[in-house]
Amino acid sequence: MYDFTTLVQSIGNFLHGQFSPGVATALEWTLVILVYLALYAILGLVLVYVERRVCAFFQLRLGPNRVGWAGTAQTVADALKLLLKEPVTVNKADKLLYNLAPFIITLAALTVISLVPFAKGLQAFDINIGLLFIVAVSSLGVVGILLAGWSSNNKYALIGAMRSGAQIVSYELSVGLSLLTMVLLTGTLQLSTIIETQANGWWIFKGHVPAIIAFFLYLTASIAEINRGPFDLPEAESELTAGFHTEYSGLKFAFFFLAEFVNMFTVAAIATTVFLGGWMPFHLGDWAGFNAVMDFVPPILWFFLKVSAVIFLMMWFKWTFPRLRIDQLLKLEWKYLMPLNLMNLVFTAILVYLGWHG
Amino acid sequence: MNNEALLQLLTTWAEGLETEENAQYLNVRVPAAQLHDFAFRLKNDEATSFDYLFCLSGVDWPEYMEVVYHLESTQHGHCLVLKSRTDGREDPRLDTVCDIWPTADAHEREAYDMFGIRFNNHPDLRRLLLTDDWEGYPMRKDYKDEINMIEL
Amino acid sequence: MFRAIYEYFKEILLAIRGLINGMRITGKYIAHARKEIITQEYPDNRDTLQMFDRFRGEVVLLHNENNEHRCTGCSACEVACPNGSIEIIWARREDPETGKKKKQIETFVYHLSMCTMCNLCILACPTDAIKMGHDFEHAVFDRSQLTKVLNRPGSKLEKGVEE
Amino acid sequence: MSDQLDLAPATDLLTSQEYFVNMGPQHPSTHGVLRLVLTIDGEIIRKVEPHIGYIHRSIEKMCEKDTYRQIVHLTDRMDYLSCHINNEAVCLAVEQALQIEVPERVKVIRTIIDELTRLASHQLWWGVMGMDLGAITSFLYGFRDREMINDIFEETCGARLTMNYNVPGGLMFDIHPNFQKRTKDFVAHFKTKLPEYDQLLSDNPIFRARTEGIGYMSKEDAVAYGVTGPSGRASGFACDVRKRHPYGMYPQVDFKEVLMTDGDCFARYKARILEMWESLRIIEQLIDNIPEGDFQAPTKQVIKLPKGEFYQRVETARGDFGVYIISDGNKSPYRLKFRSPGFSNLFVLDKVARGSKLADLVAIMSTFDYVMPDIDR
Repeated sequence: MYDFTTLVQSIGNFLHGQFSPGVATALEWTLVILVYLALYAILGLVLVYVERRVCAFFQLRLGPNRVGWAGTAQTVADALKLLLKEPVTVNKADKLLYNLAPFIITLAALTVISLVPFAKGLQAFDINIGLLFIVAVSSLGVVGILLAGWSSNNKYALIGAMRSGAQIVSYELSVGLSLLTMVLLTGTLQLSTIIETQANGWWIFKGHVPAIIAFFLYLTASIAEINRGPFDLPEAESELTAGFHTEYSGLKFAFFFLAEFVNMFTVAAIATTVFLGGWMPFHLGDWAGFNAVMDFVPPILWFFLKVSAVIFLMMWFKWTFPRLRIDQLLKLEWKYLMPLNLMNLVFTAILVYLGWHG
Repeated sequence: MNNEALLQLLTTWAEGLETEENAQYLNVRVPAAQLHDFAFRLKNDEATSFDYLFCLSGVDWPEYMEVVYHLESTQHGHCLVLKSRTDGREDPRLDTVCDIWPTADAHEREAYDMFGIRFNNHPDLRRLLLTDDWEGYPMRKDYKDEINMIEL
Repeated sequence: MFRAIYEYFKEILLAIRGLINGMRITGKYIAHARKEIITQEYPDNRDTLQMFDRFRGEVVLLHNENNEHRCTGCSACEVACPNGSIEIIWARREDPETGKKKKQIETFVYHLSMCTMCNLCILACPTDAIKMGHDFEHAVFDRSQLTKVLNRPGSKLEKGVEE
Repeated sequence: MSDQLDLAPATDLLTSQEYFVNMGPQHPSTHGVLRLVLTIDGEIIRKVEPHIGYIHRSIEKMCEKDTYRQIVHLTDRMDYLSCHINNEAVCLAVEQALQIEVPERVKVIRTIIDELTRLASHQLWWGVMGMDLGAITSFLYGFRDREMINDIFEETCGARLTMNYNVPGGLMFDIHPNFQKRTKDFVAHFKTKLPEYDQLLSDNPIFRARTEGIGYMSKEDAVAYGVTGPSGRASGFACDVRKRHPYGMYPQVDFKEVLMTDGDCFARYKARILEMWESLRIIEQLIDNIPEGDFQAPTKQVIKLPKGEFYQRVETARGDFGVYIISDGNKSPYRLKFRSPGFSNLFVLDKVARGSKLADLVAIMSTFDYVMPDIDR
């Protein structure tokens, strides 16, 4: 199995050998920050392209196909366009908060991907309360949305922001509870250990029915949490033109836009880590030959394959379903997702008590 | 109810009723003073029950303004054209019928906007299509717009 | 109590079935996305793009190979046009062969910017001199370019066309 | 309860305060330049006030200068989704005034194209309705099927949208030789696609939740406000002009007037879906039976209507469309009034949308299917 631990360690050793400990740590951090910023930008660009293409195919269109090979450079061109655009600031906006909001959203999105284990040893920040940290940090984004909506002095933006506040506060519960269900099974909060526990089978397979239910509950709730269709009420374009980012343009708009797509990646990555075995290859019982072939595929590829599958599912949802209304959205959470989650949690607890899991 | 029977009935309701011959629908013209009461009766009387006002048009004639109401009864299926004239063209006034047929609200605003016919007791008689500070009434025959008019 | 619980779960399952039903449609289309594409790559397919015969793009004055047209300058199209997009400037000029004075068009002015492609001028034309062209790419940078002169320089009336 | 607003000033933080939101005239869900001034309390709508006129082109005034032949093409520009039906209304009014009997062939062709127009309009509405509710994919599916109709129109009438195929006395040209085949292809194609419409949206629980019980309009309101077309029929108002005041071939063909009783958004939605099935049935009955004959009744070059008043009603995709001509015997009308269905349908919005959520307003507006040029004229 490919292991990045040695590579990462050798870089660390090299830095520590060359420089004093303080400088070496600073350099390590800088390196990590640069890598993650690059990853953030690339993920955003790639996902925007993929979304446009997939959406186009769902809608029997071709999508962007001119700039670059099969339109792959289209998002780069769009990013350049956004960079060159005049940053319009609303006259009566609260300037400080208005300018701060995109950065808060970006920060929240960036912090969460730092926990994602891409492969063995390829993880920037592996703390023992990983899942808790993710749940805590991912809801920081709502602060940015609320600030954006409030400060831009626009009624549409305000309505969008208020919707978003209600939505994220509610759905936070379901995300937490469905992940808690899985914590019962894994027995740990640390992401790398969660993946280790799936070496003999992914949780979605060996977690019986509760894990499958938890997977879909998690997916639904977290799609709602990141304001993606069919739960994109804060920016419902047919009602609120663009919702909380109505007044943003140019680069600041791009920040919102990128954060939305990176959030989508994060959700898929966590789903992959917790339910689909992270970078673990797909194994089938005793089929040694098949398993060997599967092992041959590098784990980082496995990870991205699974993430793409989940992302595709999310896109499928978005491009099929109509949008809910705000009260229906909250009803869905409090009447259906929450009770189901609680029931599921009890079931899983019984399962674990009986020792039927993995 | 067929047109003859309808006409017979209606002539007993109001004085000074005029009719027109050879028209597609039964045409009745009531004096402006009686318009509201007559319309109210047309709507609420069991025998007529004209509950559906499908068209309300203002017409600019050289001496007076006229408002034409096209009525249909969803219950009996018969149609009627009700007309009423204003006194002169300077300050044309008629009673509103929008308390009888709510749809007349918007139609009367349009007639006011385009012809300047004022409807008494209308709750919200404002310009509908044009801006509030527009001068003149464009659908009148004597309306001249020096700036935008293209004569063909 | 049990009834309510049963109803609750039935509602959820029915909802999920409805959602999957919808996803089946979109899933079906993305599965053969390449075959079912309905959009055209427009500027690229210019060469193969075939308009229908009756397509109304603009008014054209037909000229034959001898640079002759059939317009007698009767102004029927000008009268028929609802928007005044056709202006015919004609003059009586001497026919070089017969020596008689004859009505001829000087310029056939066509204001494309005012035309609504209603086809009434074509119907009105007694000599079938004009017809609707298929060109639909009318965008220009200067509005004055939309005023066109349809008769070509030096063109004259085709022989045998009655006035 | 009075309809008057009670705008109490907010004195402390916990009382809500109503505020105004301008929806439009450049709003993604108003399908044109409609401006709605909404009085909103949180998400709940207290009052809707439509402001129109942004696309007013004074067609009625222009008609007073045009000849009857020229008027026809102006009606294309009103309700551009039912342009053929609008054309027909003017032509029927002129034919009725001149007492011209048009050939049977003309009637059949007009009726077929009427129904194709209605289908095209409903397809576009269906796509846009899905898009308004957030299901953007339906937009392209609706357009895919509409494209086939547009091709039929382009081949036979010469244009896709503003066709101007009718002239007083008949049709502008005879149908294209491919017309029947293409139409039959379309009917066969669309019969397989229409169930997919249901599968994608009507069965969807989210869509149901967004439309069922939303924007209720009673039959009394529908009649009183003159709401016609599928929107009115969804409330039980039997207002189909094709049945009540038949014209063209409608008396001879067998079709049902779609009547619903629920009066909510879903009923209006369903009424249009069912109406598409009825339109397909009408086309199927007629397409093989186009009689031979002329495509025009002989008319004079310059049409002068006798002195008098003429009213012609037709059923467009949006409802009861009327042409009211007052003629003084000249070649252009003294006064011409278009009774556009959208105009009446718009002003019931306040009544229907009061008390519902902001998101519901979008659903209500799309089920009423407003076309702004039709309302402004």
